[in-house]
Amino acid sequence: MNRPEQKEKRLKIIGFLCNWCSYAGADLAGVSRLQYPAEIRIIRVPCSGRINPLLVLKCFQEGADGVLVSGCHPGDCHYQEGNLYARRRMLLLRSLLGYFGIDERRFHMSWVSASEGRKWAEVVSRLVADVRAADAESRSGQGVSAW
Amino acid sequence: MASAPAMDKPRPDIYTPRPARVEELKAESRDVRTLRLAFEDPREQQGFSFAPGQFVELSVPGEGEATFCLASCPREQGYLECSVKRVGQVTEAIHMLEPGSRVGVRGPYGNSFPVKAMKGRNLWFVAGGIGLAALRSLILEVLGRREEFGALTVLYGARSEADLVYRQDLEDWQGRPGVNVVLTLDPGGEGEGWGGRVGFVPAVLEELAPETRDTTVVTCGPPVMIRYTLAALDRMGFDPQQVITTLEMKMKCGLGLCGRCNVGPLYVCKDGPVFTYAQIKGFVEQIF
Amino acid sequence: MVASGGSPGGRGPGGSPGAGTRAQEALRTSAAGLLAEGKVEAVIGYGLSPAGDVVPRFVRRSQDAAGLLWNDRCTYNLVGYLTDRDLLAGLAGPEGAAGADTAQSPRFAVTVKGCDLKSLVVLLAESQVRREALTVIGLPCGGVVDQEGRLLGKCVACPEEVRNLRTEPGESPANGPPAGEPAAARRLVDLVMGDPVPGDRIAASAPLQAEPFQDVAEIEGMPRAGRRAFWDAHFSRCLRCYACRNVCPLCYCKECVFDQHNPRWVSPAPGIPSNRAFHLIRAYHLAGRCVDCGECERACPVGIPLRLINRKVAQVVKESFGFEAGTSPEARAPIVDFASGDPEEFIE
Amino acid sequence: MKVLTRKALEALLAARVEEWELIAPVEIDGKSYFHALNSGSRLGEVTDASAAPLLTVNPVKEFFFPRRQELYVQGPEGITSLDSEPQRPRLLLFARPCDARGLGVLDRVFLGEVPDASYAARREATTIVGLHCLEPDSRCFCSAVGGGPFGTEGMDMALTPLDESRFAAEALTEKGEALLAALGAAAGKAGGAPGLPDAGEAERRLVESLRAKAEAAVSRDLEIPSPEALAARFESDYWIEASRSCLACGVCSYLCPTCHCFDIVDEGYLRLRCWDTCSADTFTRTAAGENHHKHKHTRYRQRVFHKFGWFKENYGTVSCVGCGRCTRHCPVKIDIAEVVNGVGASHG
Repeated sequence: MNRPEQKEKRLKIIGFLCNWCSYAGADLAGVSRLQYPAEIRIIRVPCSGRINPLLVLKCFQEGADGVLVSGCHPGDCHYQEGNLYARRRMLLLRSLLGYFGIDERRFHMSWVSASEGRKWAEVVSRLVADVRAADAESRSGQGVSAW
Repeated sequence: MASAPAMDKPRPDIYTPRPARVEELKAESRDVRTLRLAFEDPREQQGFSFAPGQFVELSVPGEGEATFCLASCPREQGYLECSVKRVGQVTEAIHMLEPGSRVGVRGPYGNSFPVKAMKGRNLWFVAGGIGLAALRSLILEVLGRREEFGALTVLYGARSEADLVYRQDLEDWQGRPGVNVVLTLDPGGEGEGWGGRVGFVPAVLEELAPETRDTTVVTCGPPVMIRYTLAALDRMGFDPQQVITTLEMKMKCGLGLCGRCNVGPLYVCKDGPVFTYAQIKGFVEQIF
Repeated sequence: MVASGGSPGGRGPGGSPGAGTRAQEALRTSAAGLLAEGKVEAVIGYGLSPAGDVVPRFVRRSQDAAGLLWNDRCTYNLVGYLTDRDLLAGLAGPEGAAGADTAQSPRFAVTVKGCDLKSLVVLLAESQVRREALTVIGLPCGGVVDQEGRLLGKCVACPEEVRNLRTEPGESPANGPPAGEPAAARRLVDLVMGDPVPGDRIAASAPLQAEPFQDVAEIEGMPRAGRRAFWDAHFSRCLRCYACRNVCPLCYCKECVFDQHNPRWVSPAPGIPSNRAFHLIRAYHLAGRCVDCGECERACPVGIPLRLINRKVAQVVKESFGFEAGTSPEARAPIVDFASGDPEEFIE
Repeated sequence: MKVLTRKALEALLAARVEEWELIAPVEIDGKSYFHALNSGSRLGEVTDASAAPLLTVNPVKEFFFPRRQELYVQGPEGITSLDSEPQRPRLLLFARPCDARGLGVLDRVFLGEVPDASYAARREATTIVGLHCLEPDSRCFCSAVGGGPFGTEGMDMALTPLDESRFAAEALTEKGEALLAALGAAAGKAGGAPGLPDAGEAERRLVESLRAKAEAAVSRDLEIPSPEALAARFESDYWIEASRSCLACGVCSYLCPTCHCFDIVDEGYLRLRCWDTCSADTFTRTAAGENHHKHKHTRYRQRVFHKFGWFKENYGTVSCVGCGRCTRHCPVKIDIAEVVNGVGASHG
C-alpha cells in the first residue's frame, strides 16, 4: 500500500518466443547491441501456436508481473498456420483477463521476425514500460495486483 | 466470554516435517532409486527408531509430499532408506535430488510386521516390483536375528530384468544359509540369458507349493498381484491369519485423518499398513 | 417447502396446471413403446423423487415409463449423461455393454428441451455421441423455473421456434416451417411430444435485454478495479466443488486439466487466485462450445454468476470470430480454427 | 432462562466489534452464508438473519477446519509455520442446532488420538451462540440422527426467537454464562435495567409451544441400518442405482457440517491443507494411476458407509446431523435420507 518508494522493483516478465522468428529476432537484437530492458526472461518454444493459454496463466499464478507471446508475422509461420491459431487464442485470453479485472497491459503479443532486432527491442521496451506502469498503479493502491 | 486464546502453548505441528539430508542415491532399476537419508539434527537421528513395515511422509520443498515405506534395516541407527519409483511429481522430484539435498520427513507412521509372532516359523516373502521395498526392512530384520526363524524363501518377480530392484541384496540373501531366493519375470519380460523363472508371481507361487504347516507368508506388490496371490494362498489352504500383507493405498496425512485410505472401519495409515489376510478379507474387492 | 408449486413437482410446461398432461402422456406412451419394442436400452428423462423433487430418471423397463415426468420444473439438461460411458454401460447391462462401440452398440433415448438440443449439437460435432445410437425425444417448453418458482434467466430470451422445437439449431425461423408446424425433415429430434406451448410466462417476465450482451457490457462498464472486486467477491466463495464442471454437458474430458497432478496448472486448494484461474480456464475451455444452457450456474451452491463468464466468452467468439456455438453438427470449435482476417489490433 | 432483546444484543455487538471476531449469517445475493465479520460494516444485517427461516448455505466448519489452511513455508533457512491461531476471542452467532452438533462430530476427529492444535485453538477461542429452528424445512431430519430443532449440543448459549424484538436466552456453559453477563451489562448501558430479566411464565410457555411445533415439523424419517444390514449390501447393485444420476462433484461433502476429509498440497514453497471429497476420483488415485475407487458408485457407497457405519463404529456416532444441505444443494437432488432408508428397504 503506502510503502515508502523502494528502489525500482525488479519485474518478472516472461516471454514465450517462437524459435523460428522472435527468438532469432531477440538474438539479433543482442548481437546488434541494441539496448532494451533486461527484465524479460525468455522461454523458447517451437511455435507461438504451442502456447497453451494455461502457460500464460501459470506464469501469472506463479507471480509473473507480465507475459509476452511473440511469433511470426501472419503468412510466415514455419508450420503454415500456428501463429493464426495463437492469434485467436490470445485474443480470447486477453479479453477474459480484462473482464476479470486483470490489467491487460501486463499481457502483450507481438509479431517479430528473425530480421526485426530493432522491433524486438521496441516491443520489450513498450512491454516493460506498460508493466511498470501497471505495477506502479497497483502498488500505489490505485490499480490491481498482477494476479 | 471466550477466554483469550492461549498463545504460549507449544504447538505440536502434526503436519510439519523435520529436515533431513540426502546422503546417497542409488539406482536400483530403470525407474527406482533408493534414497539414504539422515536427519539434519543428529539428536533427531539418534531418536529416530522404527519397526519393519512402518512408513514415512517425504517432502520435497516446492514439489509436495508422498508416502514411502521404510526399506532400510531397523537396526541401522545412522540413516533411513526409502526406495522410490518414478511415477509422478513428487517421485520425479526425488529422482532429481543429489547427495546433500534437503528433504522433509514426517513419521514413522503405521503399525509394523508382527515379527514376534513369526518366531520359529518358516517365512515366505512374496513380492512383485517395487513391492519388495516394503518387505526389505523385514527381511533385513529377520536376517539380523536369523537363528530365531525357520527356513526363509524370497519369491520376487518383476516385469523384466531391468525392473528388478535390490539386485545386490538378492544376491547376498541367496548366499545365506537356509535362505532361498526365487526370481521370476513376467512372461514376455525375460531377455536372452535370463537364468531365473518366467511366470507371474502367483502362478510361480502355486508351482512352488509352499507347505502351509508352520509357515507365514508376507506379500506386497501391485494390487493385481496381491489379489491373485491371496487367491492362490486360499487355494493352497493357508490360514488367513498366517498371510500378511502391507497395503500401498493412497495416503496423505499418515495420521488417520484425511480419509483417503479408509477401508471399512480401518485407516490404512493408522491401523495398517500391515494387515493379516483375515483382517481385510471382507474388503478385498474394494482394495484391489 | 421446496416443491411449492401446485401439483407435485411443478406445473405444466406452459406454466399452467394441466397444460402439459398431453405432452407427458405422449412421452410415457412413446417411452414405453421404445422400451417394449427393444429399440432402446433405456430412456433418460425426468422423474419425481419420493420427496417431491424432479430428478433425472433412467427408465429401463416399459412398465416404469409411467414414472416419466414433464413439467416446468424439469430444468436439468440431460444431454450430459450421454458421455458418461460407465453410466451407459450400466444401463445397457451385461449384454448391452458387450456390444459397445460396435454396430450393435446399445441405443438410448434422451428427452430434450429446445435449449438442451444445442449441447447435443456440440457433442455430435465433437464426435462424442453417435447419432444413430440415439433416439431424441423433444419436449415443447414454455420456460422452466428454479426451486423458488422463478423463470430461469436463460428462458427469458428463448425464441418461440426454439422452445417449441419448430426449428432445430442452425435453422432460422425464416427458412423454417410456419408457426405451429414442425420442421419437415429433422436432423436431430426424432419425436416431439404434444403440441406447441404458449409462452405466456415468458412474455410476462422481465423485458428482453436491449442488446444481446447487455449483462456483459454492464460488467465491462465498471472500472478495472471494480471488475476485479466484483469477481473476486464471487470467487472468494468458490468451494472448488466442481459442480459447474461436472454438470456441464460439454465437460466430458477423461482427464480434466484441473485433475492433473503433473503439472498442476491450478492449485486444488481454494483461494481467490486459484479460483480465478479455475473459472477463467473453465470458461475458456468452453469457448465456442458453451450453448448457455445455464446448468453450471444452477448447480453452483454459492451463487457465482457463471453464465456471466460464459456469455463474455460467447460475445468474443461471436464478435471477433463470427461464431455461435451449437448451431451446426459439422462446425469446428472456433478455438481450434482461425480465419485470415481475424482481428489483431492487440498485437504489436 | 432469560429474555434478551435484539437491542441489547446489537448494543453488545457494536461495543465489542473491534475486540471480537464475529461469525454470523449474512445475506449475499439472496442466499444466507456464515461469514467472518471483522468490522462493524455489516453488523446491521446480522440480527436480521435470525429471522431467516432457512439454514445458511455453508455450515460453520470452515471457521474451525478452514477450506484452505496455510501450514508453513519451506524456505532455504528451513520451515516457517504460518497458521496462526485466532488473535481475538470469537463469537459464532446463530448457529443452528445441527451446525453446533456438527462441531461435536469434527471434535471427535480433530481432537481425538492425534489432536490438531490449530483446530483446538479455534474451538477454544470461540463462544457459540445457537439459534433454535422455528421452521425446519422438508429436507431436515435432525431428529432422526439424534438431534432436534431445539437441540443444544455444542452450544454455549441457546437463543429462541420469541418475537421480532426478543429472544429467550439460556447459558449452557461457562463461556455462555460470561456472555450472558456481558449481555446483561450491555442491556443496562442501552438504557434498561442492568442484567437480563428472567423469562416469565408466558415466555416459557411460548418457547415450549414453539419447540413442540418445530419438532413436529421435522417429519423426515431415517432408518439407520444396522452394521450387519449395511455389510450385507456392500456388494449390492443398489449403489449403482442410488448413485446413477450423481455428478461426482463435491457439493455434498463441502457443504456437510461433518465431512472432514482433506488434502495436503504445495503451492510453490507453501504447504497447505485444503478440503477434499471422496466423490472425486482423484481422491484415492495414486500417482501411479492405481485407484481403489475408480467408479462413482463405490465412492458414493464409501460416503454412506463412512457416515452411517464406519464412523459410528470408530467414534460412537453417525457423522450426519440431518441438516439436509447435501440434498438441498445437490445439483441432481440425490436425497441421502432416501438412499439410507433404501438400504434396509429394497433387497434385490
